[in-house]
Amino acid sequence: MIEVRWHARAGQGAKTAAQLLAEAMLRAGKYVQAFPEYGPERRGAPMRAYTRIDRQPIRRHDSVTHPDVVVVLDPSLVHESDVTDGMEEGGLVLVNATTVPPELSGANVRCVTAEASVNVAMAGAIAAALGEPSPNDVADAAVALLGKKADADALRAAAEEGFNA
Amino acid sequence: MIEVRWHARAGQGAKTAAQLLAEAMLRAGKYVQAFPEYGPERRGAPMRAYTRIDRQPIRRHDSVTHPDVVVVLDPSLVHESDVTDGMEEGGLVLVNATTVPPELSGANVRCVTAEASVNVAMAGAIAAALGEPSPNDVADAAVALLGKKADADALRAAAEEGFNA
Amino acid sequence: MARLKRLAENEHGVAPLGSGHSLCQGCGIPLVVRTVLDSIAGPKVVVSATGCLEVATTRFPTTAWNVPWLHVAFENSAAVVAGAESAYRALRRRHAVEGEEITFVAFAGDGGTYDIGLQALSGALERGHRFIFCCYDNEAYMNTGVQRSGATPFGASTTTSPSGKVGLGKLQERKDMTAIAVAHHVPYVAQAAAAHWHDLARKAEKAAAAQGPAFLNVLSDCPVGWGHEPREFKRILDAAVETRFWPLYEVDHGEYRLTYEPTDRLPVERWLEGQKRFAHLLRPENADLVKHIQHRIDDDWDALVACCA
Amino acid sequence: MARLKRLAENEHGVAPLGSGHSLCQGCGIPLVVRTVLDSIAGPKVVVSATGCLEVATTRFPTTAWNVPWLHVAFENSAAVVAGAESAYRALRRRHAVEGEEITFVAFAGDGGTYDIGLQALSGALERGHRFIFCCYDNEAYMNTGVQRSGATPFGASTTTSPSGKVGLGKLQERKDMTAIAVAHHVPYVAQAAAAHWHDLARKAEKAAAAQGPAFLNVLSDCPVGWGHEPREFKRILDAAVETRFWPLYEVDHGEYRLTYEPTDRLPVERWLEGQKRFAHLLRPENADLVKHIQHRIDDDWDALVACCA
Amino acid sequence: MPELRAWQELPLGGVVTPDEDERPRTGSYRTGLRPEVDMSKCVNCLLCWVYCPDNAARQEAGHFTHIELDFCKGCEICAEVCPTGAIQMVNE
Amino acid sequence: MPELRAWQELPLGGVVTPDEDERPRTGSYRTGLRPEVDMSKCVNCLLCWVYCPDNAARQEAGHFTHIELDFCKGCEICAEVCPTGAIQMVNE
Amino acid sequence: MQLLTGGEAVAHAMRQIDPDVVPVYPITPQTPIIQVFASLTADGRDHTEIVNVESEHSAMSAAIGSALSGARTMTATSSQGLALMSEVVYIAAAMRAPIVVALGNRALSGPINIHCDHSDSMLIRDSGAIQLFVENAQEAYDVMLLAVRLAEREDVMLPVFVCQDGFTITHSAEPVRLLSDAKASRFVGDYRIPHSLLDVAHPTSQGPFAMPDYYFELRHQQVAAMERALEAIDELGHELSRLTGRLYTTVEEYRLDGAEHAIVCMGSTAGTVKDVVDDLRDEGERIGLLRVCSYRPFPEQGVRDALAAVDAVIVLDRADAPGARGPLATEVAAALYGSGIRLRGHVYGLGGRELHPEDIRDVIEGRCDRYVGLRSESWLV
Amino acid sequence: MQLLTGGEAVAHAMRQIDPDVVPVYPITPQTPIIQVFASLTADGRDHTEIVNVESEHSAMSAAIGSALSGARTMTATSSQGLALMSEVVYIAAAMRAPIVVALGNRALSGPINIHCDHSDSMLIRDSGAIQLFVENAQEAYDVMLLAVRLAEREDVMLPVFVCQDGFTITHSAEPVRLLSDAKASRFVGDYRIPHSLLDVAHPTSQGPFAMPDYYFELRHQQVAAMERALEAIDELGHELSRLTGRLYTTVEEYRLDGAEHAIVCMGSTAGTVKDVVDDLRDEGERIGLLRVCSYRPFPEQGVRDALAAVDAVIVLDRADAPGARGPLATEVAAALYGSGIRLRGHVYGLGGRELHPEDIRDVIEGRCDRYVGLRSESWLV
Ligand SMILES: Cc1ncc(C[n+]2csc(CCOP(=O)(O)OP(=O)(O)O)c2C)c(N)n1
Ligand SMILES: Cc1ncc(C[n+]2csc(CCOP(=O)(O)OP(=O)(O)O)c2C)c(N)n1
Ligand code: SF4
Ligand code: SF4
Ligand code: SF4
Ligand code: SF4
Ligand code: SF4
Ligand code: SF4
Ligand SMILES: [Mg+2]
Ligand SMILES: [Mg+2]
Repeated sequence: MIEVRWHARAGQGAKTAAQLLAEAMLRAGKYVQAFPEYGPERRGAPMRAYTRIDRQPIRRHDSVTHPDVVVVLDPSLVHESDVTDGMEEGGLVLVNATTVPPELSGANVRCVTAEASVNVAMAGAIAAALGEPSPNDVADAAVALLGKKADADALRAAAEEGFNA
Repeated sequence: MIEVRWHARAGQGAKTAAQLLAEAMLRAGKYVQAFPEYGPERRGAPMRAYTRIDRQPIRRHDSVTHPDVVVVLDPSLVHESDVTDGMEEGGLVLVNATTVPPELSGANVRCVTAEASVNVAMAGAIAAALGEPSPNDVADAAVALLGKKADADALRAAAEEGFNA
Repeated sequence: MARLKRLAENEHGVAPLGSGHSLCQGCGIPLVVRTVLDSIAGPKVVVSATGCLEVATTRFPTTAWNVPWLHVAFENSAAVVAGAESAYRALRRRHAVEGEEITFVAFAGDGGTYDIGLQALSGALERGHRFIFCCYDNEAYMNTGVQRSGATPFGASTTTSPSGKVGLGKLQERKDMTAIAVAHHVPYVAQAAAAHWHDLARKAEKAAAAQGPAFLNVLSDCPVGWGHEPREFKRILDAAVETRFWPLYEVDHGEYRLTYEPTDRLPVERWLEGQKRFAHLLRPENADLVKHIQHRIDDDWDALVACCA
Repeated sequence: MARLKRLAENEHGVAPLGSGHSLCQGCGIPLVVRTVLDSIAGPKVVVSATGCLEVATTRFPTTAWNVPWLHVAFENSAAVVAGAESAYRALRRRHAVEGEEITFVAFAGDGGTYDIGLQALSGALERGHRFIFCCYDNEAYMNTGVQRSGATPFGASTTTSPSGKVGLGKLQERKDMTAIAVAHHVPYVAQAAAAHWHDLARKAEKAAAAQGPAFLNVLSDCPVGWGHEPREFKRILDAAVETRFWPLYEVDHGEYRLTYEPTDRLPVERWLEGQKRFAHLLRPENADLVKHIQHRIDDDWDALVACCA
Repeated sequence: MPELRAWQELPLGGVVTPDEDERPRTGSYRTGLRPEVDMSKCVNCLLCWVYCPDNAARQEAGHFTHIELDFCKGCEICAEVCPTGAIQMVNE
Repeated sequence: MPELRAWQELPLGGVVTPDEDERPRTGSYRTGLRPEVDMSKCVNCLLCWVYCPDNAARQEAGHFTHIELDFCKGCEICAEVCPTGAIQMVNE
Repeated sequence: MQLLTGGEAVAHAMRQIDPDVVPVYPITPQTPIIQVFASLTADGRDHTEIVNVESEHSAMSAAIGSALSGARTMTATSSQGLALMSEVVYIAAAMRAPIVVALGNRALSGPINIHCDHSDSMLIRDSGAIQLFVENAQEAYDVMLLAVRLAEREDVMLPVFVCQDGFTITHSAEPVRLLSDAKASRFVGDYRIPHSLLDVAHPTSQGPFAMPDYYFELRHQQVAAMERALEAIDELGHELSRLTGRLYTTVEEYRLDGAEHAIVCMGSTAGTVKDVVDDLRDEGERIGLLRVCSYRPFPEQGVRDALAAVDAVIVLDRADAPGARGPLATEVAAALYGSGIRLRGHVYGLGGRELHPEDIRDVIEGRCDRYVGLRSESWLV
Repeated sequence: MQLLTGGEAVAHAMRQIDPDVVPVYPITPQTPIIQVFASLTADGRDHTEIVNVESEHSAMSAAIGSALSGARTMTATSSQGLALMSEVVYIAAAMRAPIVVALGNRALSGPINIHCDHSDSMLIRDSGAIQLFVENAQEAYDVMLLAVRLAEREDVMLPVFVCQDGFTITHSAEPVRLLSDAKASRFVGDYRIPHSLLDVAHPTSQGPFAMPDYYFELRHQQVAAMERALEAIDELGHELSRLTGRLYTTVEEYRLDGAEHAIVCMGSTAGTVKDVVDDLRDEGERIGLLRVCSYRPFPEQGVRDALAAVDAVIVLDRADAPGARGPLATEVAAALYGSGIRLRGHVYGLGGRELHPEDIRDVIEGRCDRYVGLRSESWLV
């Protein structure tokens, strides 16, 4: 099972990103689970979301405490909270920035940066980092999930962007 | 234990009469219990009330099913319901009328009549029939219970009336 | 008496609320129920809130009702009727029910309207369900033994606002439920009195014709709670209207109209006298209270007349 | 700015609602809270209904409040404040509490006022407790994600009255809560808007001085639920007032008074535009809906002006 | 007093259907007085019918027929409202 | 993130008392822009103070003092209402 | 001794306690309590602010606002009233508002019925409120005084419901001995709470939002308070008995000495059972009664100890849970789990159905199924 | 398969069922259900009258009026909403209104909290309403369809609550397989009730007043209906499984074959427990899980049979009763009374407190007291 934890600010679309990755993985034939952490906090407040991916059906219903992958959608969060909390050595941390924040350079985790404008791109980026699912699955997932709100080509482009970020 | 069942119409003061008798017996050093039967019925509807009298504290909290004494405040009720229901042979039935209604003449119970204008008098009448409590206790009870609503002398007079009815 | 014949006709041989209920001798409620329901020509479905009308008309396994009747609880009659009306609309749309248009009528006492039932009523008025909500206002919680309600008038003695060594009866003014209903800007709102069946019948007809919620606030006497002989009831309700304590008026799509104009301004004492609940007010030492009540009545009347102008 | 200085003074160095709450960026509610509470010179006790203001200001073990504050549930803030005020009167009578007179203020959203909180409010108004009930009216259930309420205006799209292929947003008119409060004949009722703090402050002062219940209905914007950038909020609330969608007025002991008269009749489009919830109304095919809204506004305005005359 | 039925015999949810025979005979509520009608004086105004709280003053096709004493509670209202004095309260 | 306390250590009924240090530092909600004040332009109208949803625009004795960035969410309202343009939104 | 109904007795207790605020809404069979109390107030016999609210939800809500503002607060209700206020009863307990409630137990709708059973009490059995059942009018009076002390003990601080059977107690006139006003008010003492909302010099925020990080711990305060209440009830019972000569404790053991069979029940039925027990004892049967007086907190250990020596227990539930067993029987089963004692549960008296001594004998002698007094069998055991 | 949250899955079930009337009031975490359903309606995807009432008390009241008028009626709520409507839930059951309710389980105030526990379900456990708990989004969908058939069976005719854990299920996106609209609506069929209020040709009086002479009997109808529901659930579960390939029954036995220890729990926690059971089985432990799916009616016999062979049972309650033991543990104790099986009850997850596999291991290995995950011991066992 791959467990992903998303760090973001309410309003940045971490919930959607977590679902997007799940949707894409589902298309890639995996079993998935995606859920955010809820509170009374409003737009701008720190929040988390989770994605689980596995070869067998996922039955557990607790939050992710030992993530294999951590995605930080807002780099400023690394000052406020230990985003690598509970990670194994060598875990993958994906930061939405151009350079690795100093707070993370120390930690013995694999830290990758990818500047992504939108959550779709971020999902693409992590798919790229994980080696699956395919750009196409991510794009299809994006259209399926957000097709109502945004134009399809734009979404596909964003997914692309993520892979090349 | 003496168990009394009162038959009357809502509004005729059977509840008060039952309490009055209890109050008087309490003054005569007895343990007592008095309670009416409640329903959605309104003024004029048939209703029942009960009085229990004993030498020891009364603990049971069910209605009276085998009365030693039955008091019928409204003679018309004998047409509608079997007022002697559950009575032992020779039980005492006190009817607020001048003559014993035909329905009762057959029944093998002791049937006494006493025409009483008000419930106070009726309590007096039954006290007279039972041989206790004293006219004074009944009068005092009436004043204690109804003193707020009616004039004391009138009440004492009514109690008297009952004894002599 | 043409209208009475029409009411009789609308019964098609069966009284909506028949005999055999256990309401008190001389209770004012059945007159309200008959006048309102008999003013409606077509089929009707009735919802009742808990209260005297409900507990005394359907003691299982018997019923005094001859029209479809539903009771769920005390505070929710407007929500229940809204549910039934919504079901009717949905089923009609699917042609699952056919036939003559059904009129939905909810009856509740003042407690089930002014107080604990107000919220459900307000919501149903806002949503615009098509139904008539008829409050039989006997100015207290009668079913439970005459406790004060929002509709109990200033000074009235009830078991929870008793007059006593220091108590002077209810110390607050009565809630102006008719005005509150008017503030909901529904198609039709009217204030009426039980003894004035002719006026009430006209209003019920209009209410039934309204394309949306209609509210009827009907003063209905309670010999037991008000403390008078049943036969007195007409005199007393007339006094309520003639003293202007209870003006008869309607607000039809926002238009105010007095439906009856008392000829001469009778003093409020005519209304207070002969009712035990007001007896203490008529004692000399409470003259100022009566004055206060009279002032309030005069001011309200003038305000109402202004709206009608 | 003399009044602003006074407001600042009344804080005695501590804001009643301080920093550190989690209300959204640019939320309109704190402005209402500050203006109302800072208009009261003496000590105050605050009750809140469940809603954005409540969930976002006191996450255990922290609080953003610097004045005594109590929350019990969603629908009962008026009952809770009535209980506190009754306790205060009882304890004063026994000299168990002394000192400067406390002012009791309840804050609730439109849901906690127009809908689920209406009954408790109506009861408290009828009983005549001395308190201020302030509704911050953002025209929907925002805390739970923008569902329609009785205060949601006709045509507004919410998550439970969504615009869609066939949906046109809310199909009912908004409940006229201010009129409903007026119908309770309480000493003071006023309608105000958050951005018009000067007007609101005056009204809050009057409310605090009233010898009985006072009701303030304050239009308070919600950038998230209305769909606009926070910085737009002044323009939008101004439009609400200038288009006469939301007249600023008061009813002081029954006397109506417009507290602000818009200079020129701006068309309602000025109010609708720039808010996502109304976007569908501005599509050409819905022009008649906008016309309907304009008519309704004009009629209501004329009726209000008539009352003020 | 009809036989009390067992739970299996009761209608679903306690639904009741109107039944003339089952109606409690509330005429027994009367406390001394009952109305008596002099039909010769009756002008068919139906006032007694509309005012009667107990649906005891009956009409058929718009014509007053009689007073159903089984249900009349003796409130005196009909006698009060009858314009011609056709209804008088008499001792039972 | 302060240490989470055990149930025995909590106040009766969960009563909370205001505590400046415990207030969540909601300034982190800002998403790119923050207000900057040119005090020389400030005329002490207090408009920013009264309008600020987060009590971040502070005053003392009726005089505007500063903006508390620890709590400013960057909503731009103060900049919008400042009559003299003393407040400008700048990139973080 | 005076002849008083349970309702009147409670009203007199309230007059002696003289609460600051009583927000209340009428409902049968609680009405006599508030009417008698109101008439005493109208005659200037106490200083209470009676708040005639517009619903029970508001009655309990106003009571919370009042109690947390430092005023001694009481209310009374029944059945639908309790159901309507149930949401806020939980909150009163969580906010530790020491409100005393006189409850006239009445069956819950539907169908609507005004008579006694315990379904209303059962509805709030998880609320965190204390529930003390009484057997008669005298005990209703005594326990009202005890309840005030219990609710306000700073190691308890919970709402306390004094539960008396509707009509059977509220409307039955029985001989009652009242304490002198002076003694009664000395016993209850003054009202004190740690943080009054009205303390403007020390502002507090009451009723905050709790996330998963704190909810469990905040709720658990009530669990601990309930544990302490268990001892507190017996302590206060003994203290009060020194004034009244009558003892109220979490459980009452009646003739359990050497008993093989025991009946377990609550409320006024216990009185009828006592008569039956006496008769059977006279007939040589070794039977006794365990009356559960404190239903919340449930005296698990007390029940276990009292019944340790019996072979078989019969629990009489005056409430039902369609699709499950009677609540009291279920809890007694949990308490006696693993004891080896035989256990039988019966449901009786719903909606005011009478329970006569003969019926109790039938139950004991195994002549009826799970539902006592039901017309025709339920086929359930 | 689609990626759907439990809330979305239920909304799709409602679209397929296409009820006539849905009176509803918003509350977290139920909101996604009604919002998604509303948006489908706004797009003209169904014919339902959505009635946006002003409170939950009115939601259930309107639902009763609607259901008894012959319209298929559904609603949805959570926590405080259920508490506020509790009074009328009892009445809906007594009036035999077959209303289906989607419940997003959430902790009851106070303190106020939006996350999951089962205290709201427990509040109505005596109401006469059926309560079916689900484990995940897929089952939430399946059981909604089953619930409609169950509620409307003329030998049942009771409200049915489909209980899904707030957030953990309502807001978690999981792969869900939906039936085709045609199959789904064929399965649920048409709505029929014996006496429609709107049948003006055959007028009925519904909701009469019942005195002690009939209340007990009228209430007992529900007890009998609950008994029948127990079989009906399994029947319908099998019928539905023929369409879905997934089986829902009153209890689910997971690896109880040859088990010495068994865990008993409800809802989404069962999934986490299954993972732990598998791990422990791999480690050689003989442990299994019994999931109580139908909480009302409570499958007493099913529980007894399923656990007959184990030595020890651990019950996990996601609700608490201050002053008593967890409701589920108490009922399991009553079910297993006299069986000789060792029994332990634990309370966990109140107000959304997490329960991780490690915690479950701690419980099994006896490393925690009655309250799992509580910060610092409660000293209660
Ligand atoms: C929630 C709830 N609270 C209280 C009651 C008790 N109750 C039943 S009827 C009634 C009074 C009804 O008064 P009103 O609505 O004026 O009708 P009336 O009795 O005057 O006919 C009360 C208090 C109840 N049934 N339900
Ligand atoms: C009895 C009950 N029903 C529903 C809810 C859920 N709820 C909490 S706040 C809220 C909406 C509040 O809306 P409003 O009063 O307008 O305040 P706002 O959120 O807009 O600030 C709702 C529906 C609740 N807490 N209690
Ligand atoms: S109490 Fe009054 S309202 Fe109720 S039935 Fe009797 S007369 Fe009618
Ligand atoms: S949702 Fe709206 S009202 Fe609520 S906090 Fe955010 S901006 Fe304010
Ligand atoms: S006396 Fe009363 S009840 Fe009898 S017929 Fe006349 S009006 Fe009807
Ligand atoms: S009121 Fe008199 S005249 Fe009129 S119908 Fe009746 S009996 Fe005849
Ligand atoms: S708004 Fe501008 S001018 Fe006014 S106080 Fe603030 S900074 Fe100074
Ligand atoms: S940007 Fe907003 S939050 Fe920050 S100081 Fe200005 S008004 Fe306050
Ligand atoms: Mg009334
Ligand atoms: Mg709002």
